[in-house]
Amino acid sequence: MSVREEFDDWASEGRDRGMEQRHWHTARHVLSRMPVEDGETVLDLGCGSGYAARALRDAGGAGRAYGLDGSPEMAHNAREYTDDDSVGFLIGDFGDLPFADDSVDHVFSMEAFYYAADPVETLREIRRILRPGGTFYCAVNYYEENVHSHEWQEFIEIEMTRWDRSEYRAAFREAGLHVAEQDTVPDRETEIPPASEFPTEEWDSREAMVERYREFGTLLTVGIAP
Amino acid sequence: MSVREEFDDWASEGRDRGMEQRHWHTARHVLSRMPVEDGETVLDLGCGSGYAARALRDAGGAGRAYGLDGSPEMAHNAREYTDDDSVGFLIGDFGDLPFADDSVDHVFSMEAFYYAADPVETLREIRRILRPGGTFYCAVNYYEENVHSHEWQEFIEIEMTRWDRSEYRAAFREAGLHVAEQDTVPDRETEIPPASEFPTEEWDSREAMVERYREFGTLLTVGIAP
Amino acid sequence: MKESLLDIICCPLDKADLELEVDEREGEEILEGSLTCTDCGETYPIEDGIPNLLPPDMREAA
Amino acid sequence: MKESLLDIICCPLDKADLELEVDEREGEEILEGSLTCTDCGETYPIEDGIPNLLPPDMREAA
Ligand SMILES: Nc1ncnc2c1ncn2[C@@H]1O[C@H](CSCC[C@H](N)C(=O)O)[C@@H](O)[C@H]1O
Ligand SMILES: Nc1ncnc2c1ncn2[C@@H]1O[C@H](CSCC[C@H](N)C(=O)O)[C@@H](O)[C@H]1O
Repeated sequence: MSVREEFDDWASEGRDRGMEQRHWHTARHVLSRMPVEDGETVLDLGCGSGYAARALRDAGGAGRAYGLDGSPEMAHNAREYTDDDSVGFLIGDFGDLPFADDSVDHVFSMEAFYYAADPVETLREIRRILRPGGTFYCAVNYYEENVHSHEWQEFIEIEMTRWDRSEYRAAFREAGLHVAEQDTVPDRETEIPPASEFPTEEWDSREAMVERYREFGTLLTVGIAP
Repeated sequence: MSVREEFDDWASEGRDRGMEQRHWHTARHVLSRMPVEDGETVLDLGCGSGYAARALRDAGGAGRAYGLDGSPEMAHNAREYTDDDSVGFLIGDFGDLPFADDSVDHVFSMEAFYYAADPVETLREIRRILRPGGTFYCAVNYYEENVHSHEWQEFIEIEMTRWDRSEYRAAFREAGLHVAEQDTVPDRETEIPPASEFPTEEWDSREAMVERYREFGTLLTVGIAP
Repeated sequence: MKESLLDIICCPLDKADLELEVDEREGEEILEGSLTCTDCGETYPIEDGIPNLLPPDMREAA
Repeated sequence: MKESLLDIICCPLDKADLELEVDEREGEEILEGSLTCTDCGETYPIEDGIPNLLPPDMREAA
């Protein structure tokens, strides 16, 4: 199945908004760390509902914010959710970014990067489009140390890359990005029921659920173009 | 009064350990974000009790960790607190760093940077000693937006620099560092008494105390040498 | 899309500049049209205000 | 201090290499000695295992 087929379905079922809600718990902390200056151009890769572009304009002071997605339905939905003239959406693929060299100040991506068919090539593309000193904020919940995420591959036909923390750092460097930071950002908002309610449909034990959200949370790797 | 006189007194009164305890609440989160690879050389500027060098060796995998302080008593205390052969301490001043060009992989500093007599010159020195791609993690509780910190200058005779968030970013750039991140790291550990116990000796209201610790916390600015 | 997007986008394949052709506008917003690569000549559609810059082999009929 | 520190330290004033003179050692640790700048000739003391690399005008008697 292609990215387009898979995620067009998700978008038409309204899962774009559901993801926004869940991902916002950690994404908002990640976005607030980005050193965006007034007037800068920011790009969200795999934008889904497009919340990051909206947020970077509203709170972050970005001059222009774009979201790129491989699913036309996602991009169309995202466009409906805002009437900010300085927010725009594009259809495109992580493997061949349609942006000129040095044209973007900051790139953000949440729960999308690991769908890239060739993730190191995508990092090279990101490095190419970033201006010197521009940042790439790469946030993923699906990563090796987060054992609770491993089964996600079973539910999706697109091949997902499952790197561990050090593989992320190594791949950034291989693509010519400096690694500025690595962190796990906890989700403190997802409600965790009292122990007596476990097992739930999704979780065997409260400990496992606490580990997934409060401890493993979202893996953030920040790269900088030299 | 000189840095030496002021902080030698602090050290002999045991305030180095007191600061370690309080600062650890946020410093440990800052340290854990640093992308330190096995065998790398890290430096703590204004090391006080030297906890950061110890932590970066223990948890961070640093090959060698050094702490520099302008107060001989601080450096002597710090040396007593560890017997790790790969941790070392030096006496030196922020204005004239005694390190060769490109000799250090990562620099950390907690609650110390703003004592530099010429902070932009110190940033230039940090850029000089960092290898390309090396990071500077600069953490301060004393900064413009943290209104609760403004009065601290009254208690100390050394002139302190009180920049706001954007002044930190601008100064990093002026010194030739790329800005990778800016964040406020909350202190979730300092105990905040119930509302009925306010005013306390230090705090008029519970709201003010919550704002100081849970919201303003520690301002972190991360720079990267190009 | 706005015309200002042209400052930064390019052909996904060879990264050359794109030439805009507008079929329908609504104020500043370009609703329908196309973008043609000034180097390879490949054409990318703009539909419902959104440029489709997928490499041609990944693009299917809408 | 360990001798390995010499790899990275330099004279705070002119950033030239330093030459080590050891007065007292304890295993790998240099407890007392001095560091002399190979360029300007300024000398920096090592006391109780800690090199004092303050610029000379900031250094006072211990
Ligand atoms: N190769 C690729 N190129 C472009 N977009 C892709 C892609 N692979 C996956 N995507 C997009 O990445 C998104 C992942 S879902 C995450 C959406 C959003 N960032 C959020 O946090 O909610 C989907 O919208 C999907 O269409
Ligand atoms: N100009 C300067 N050069 C070197 N050290 C300085 C300095 N100004 C202040 N310091 C040192 O910076 C320290 C500030 S107190 C903070 C100590 C430690 N980082 C902690 O988090 O607890 C003191 O130990 C003081 O001696």
